[in-house]
Amino acid sequence: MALVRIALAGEGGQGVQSVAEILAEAAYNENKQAIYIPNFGLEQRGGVSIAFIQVSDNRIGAPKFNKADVVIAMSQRAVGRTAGYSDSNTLFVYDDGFNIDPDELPKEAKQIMGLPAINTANNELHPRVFNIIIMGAVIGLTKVVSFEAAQEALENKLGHKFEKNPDLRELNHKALEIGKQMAEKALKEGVAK
Amino acid sequence: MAINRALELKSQGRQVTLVDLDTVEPFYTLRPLKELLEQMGLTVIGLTPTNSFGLGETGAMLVPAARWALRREGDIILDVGYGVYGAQTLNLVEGADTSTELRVIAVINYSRPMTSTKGRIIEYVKELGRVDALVANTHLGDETTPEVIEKGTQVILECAEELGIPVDYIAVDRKLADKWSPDFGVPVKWITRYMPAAVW
Amino acid sequence: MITPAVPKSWYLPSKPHKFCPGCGHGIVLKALGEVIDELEIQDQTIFGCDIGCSLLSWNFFACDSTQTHHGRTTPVMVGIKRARPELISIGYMGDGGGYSIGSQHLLNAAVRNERVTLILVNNTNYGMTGGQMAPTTLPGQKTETTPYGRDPEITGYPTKGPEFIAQVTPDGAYVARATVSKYKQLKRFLRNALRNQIEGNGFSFVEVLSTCPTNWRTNAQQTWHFLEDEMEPYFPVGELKSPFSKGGEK
Amino acid sequence: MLKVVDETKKAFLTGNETIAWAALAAGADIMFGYPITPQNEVMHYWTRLAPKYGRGFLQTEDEISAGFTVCGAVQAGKKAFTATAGPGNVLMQEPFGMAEAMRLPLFAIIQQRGGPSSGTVIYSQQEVTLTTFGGNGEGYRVVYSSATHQEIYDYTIKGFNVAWKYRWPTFLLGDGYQAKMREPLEMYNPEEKGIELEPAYPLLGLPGKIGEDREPQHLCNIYSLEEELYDVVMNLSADYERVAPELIEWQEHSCEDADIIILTHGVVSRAADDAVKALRAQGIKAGYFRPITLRPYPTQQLREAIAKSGAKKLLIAESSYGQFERLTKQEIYGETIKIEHLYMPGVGIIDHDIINKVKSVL
Repeated sequence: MALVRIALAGEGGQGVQSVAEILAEAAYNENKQAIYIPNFGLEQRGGVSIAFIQVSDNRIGAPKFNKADVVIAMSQRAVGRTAGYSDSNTLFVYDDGFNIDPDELPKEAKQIMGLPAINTANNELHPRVFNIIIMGAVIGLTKVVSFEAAQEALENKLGHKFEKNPDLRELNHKALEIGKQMAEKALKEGVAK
Repeated sequence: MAINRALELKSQGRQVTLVDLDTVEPFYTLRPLKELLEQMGLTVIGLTPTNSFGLGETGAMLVPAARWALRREGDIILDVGYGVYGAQTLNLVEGADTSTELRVIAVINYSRPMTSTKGRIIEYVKELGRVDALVANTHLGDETTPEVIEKGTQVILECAEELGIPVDYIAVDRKLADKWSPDFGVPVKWITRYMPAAVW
Repeated sequence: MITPAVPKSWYLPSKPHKFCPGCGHGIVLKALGEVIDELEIQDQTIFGCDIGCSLLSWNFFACDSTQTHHGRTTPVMVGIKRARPELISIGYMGDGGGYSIGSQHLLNAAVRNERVTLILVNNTNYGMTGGQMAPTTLPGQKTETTPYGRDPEITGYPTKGPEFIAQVTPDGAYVARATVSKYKQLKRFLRNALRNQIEGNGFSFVEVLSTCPTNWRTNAQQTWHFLEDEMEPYFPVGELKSPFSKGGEK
Repeated sequence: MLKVVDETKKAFLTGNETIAWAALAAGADIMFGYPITPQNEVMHYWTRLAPKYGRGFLQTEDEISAGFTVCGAVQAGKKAFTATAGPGNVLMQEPFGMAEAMRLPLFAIIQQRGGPSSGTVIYSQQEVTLTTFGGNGEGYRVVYSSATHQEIYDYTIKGFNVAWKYRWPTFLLGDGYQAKMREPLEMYNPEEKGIELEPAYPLLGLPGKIGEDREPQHLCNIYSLEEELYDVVMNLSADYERVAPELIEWQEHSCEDADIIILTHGVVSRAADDAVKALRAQGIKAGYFRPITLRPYPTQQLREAIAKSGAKKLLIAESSYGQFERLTKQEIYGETIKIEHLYMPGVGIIDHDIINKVKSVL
């Protein structure tokens, strides 16, 4: 597998860093090389939190990158803040519920896609699993880790909560699945904006 | 100044003891000169650099013998350094307050900013406490000229008159002896400057 | 038992010591030496000294010792004690090192109830550097940096160390102020301060009012007058906090 | 003693967590620390792990105290260490100086953050001058600049050993990226790799009865005479220079026929390594040289790399404004190779930055 660079961004409290950590751990568990580095750069001012993940079969160089293969903006503010990480090879993802000024979207992208993640979380699942839908979407878009590895990493991270409330496990697995399908569908439809 | 006076007395065949009472962070100090002066026949009470270990800041140190210096035979010269207490430093020497032979002399250099006007000299001498006489020692190191000395000495003489104490003598660098014969109505002593070698 | 004139714990090659005539350090160190002998702790005592006149004590004792930096004796002695609790860790410092440049260390070691014994000699000035104002300089007192006398409006009032340390330490700490003019009491306080460490009760601190005729420019009579009539009324002598009762029992 | 690592195994950790584990494996007895980003998690993990292995910790009132408590603890014969960054590193120069003067085997981790002043809490390589030559001394220190988590683990273990074997204050110079990022590494017990841990021994509080079995130890770091200090410093210098060849470490490849040698240290070396490979693929003869020890510096090795390659240019890339270049220039004084630089103070450097710079200067 060639190097995949993912930038995840959102508001503090949205679980951006947790999702990144689980993804990186899942990749590591599949014997891939993985680096995850939390917020660096100016972005951390003003509350937008960014996680930078790199996954590869080979040794990974610099921990920082300027352009990502996948950018996911989990909040309205994060769209503008992360547009600069997009170039002609980038899948740029945001929630279609955001009210976006077209100027804020990246100038260059392979594909810009709006996913109904917030709406799905709120109406079909639970607002709390929005970030897990996003995690599923990342897997659907990049295949950096297998679905099973993601489930396992989720179990490692949240297992103690699942023990107390088994419904929660089901909810999270469902969110992961929905996110993955949502992304695969968007990729297939190729809705370029 | 103290060294010159001590050596002068020594050359007259007298027994002389020089006491280092310079206690405020001595930059110019007798310490490096102690051994040299002892070779020249003086008795020196004070530290040498080698036996003053632990002087983190190389500062205030008094050897016990200094306290009893006035009980010694012969001529005793106490070299008192600068400090806010002025002549009160003599409290450290037993018998200084009762001795009838002790003479407290303030050495004044008109070229130093602290004593560069008549007003400043008078204030300075008053702050020192007990002072029995002045010595005029106006100089600018190697750049001293007769004009510098004449101007300074004139002012110091006026101060002495106002303070009601004598000027014991005028101290002038020996280097000027062959080209100048001053006349101030006060004795002139030709001195050798030792302090350039006394940098700690 | 007849107390020998020279404590066994003294390091004889370093004698006679180099303190100025009339200096109180010699009295404090003699008392400390006698206490170290009495408690039989010479072999496990580590003596650390600050920079300043207290540094002249660096090889005073036939105990292991270390020199430190200006104000940094407290953390070094804390490090030693934390690493080897079986050792007896004694820090020796002046009023400048303890109350000024090292005050954050002193305060926090006290708050943490570190099991060290700190002895701070208060002679109201920075002696080694030539008699500048110290945190303990009395109002009106002349020093090289307060040539017109210390003005509390400008420089604040003298630090009362044991009083503030007594406030911040928990039970188990030992806090006292002694004076070189009361030798028996001084020894008793030092003994208590070391006993407290040996028993592991807590932080031990003794400030000792001391004399500095060289920088005070005082003769013998004036020296004792300043200590007893100026300093002692301002800095009350006594035990401020003690796990031991008057009789010395816990 | 409990084995720190049950068996040699891969792990996926942050750099700060790696340090805590490595310090345990290295036999560290006690840590003294004061919070400052980005090293905090070293303390967080150490405080969680230490009690399980009978090790100690004290959070001090400031970095000055953290440094001096380490000095005291190593004098008492325990493997003690600390970790800091930025303004904390500035404060620790005072105890680091004491360790240089008294030959105390102090070990410290520096996770560089941006400067001057409080700067950023993120990343930088601006503590090179401070860590190599800070303090009022001559820089008698061993400084390892790590690039990967594996190196963080390896050189933390090695750092304690070098400190106790040679008795120079020893540093692991990392940075905010290395501190915070997660990356796989292999954790091991040093013994299983044939690494023997240097024993700690006391300088104070020695066994035996004073006056009968031994003389008292009076440790000294202040002198009355210029000549005494002169002797001390000349002896320190001679000792340092004598062991330097044993301590120097570096990495180098593709220099034999290089037209341009790219010189980096620490995490920037990762980008340099990628850049050299990419440039070579494009037919540009680039070479890679990286000092692992910034003190002592691999001077001879760099001079030889320059000589054998016949390279016309040396590109120095650093996340600071010339600190690494100054250090290098003083070491290779007299070389005529043209020196180019890429200064990105407080900012990460990626392979593209270096590739673009190389193309612009060739």
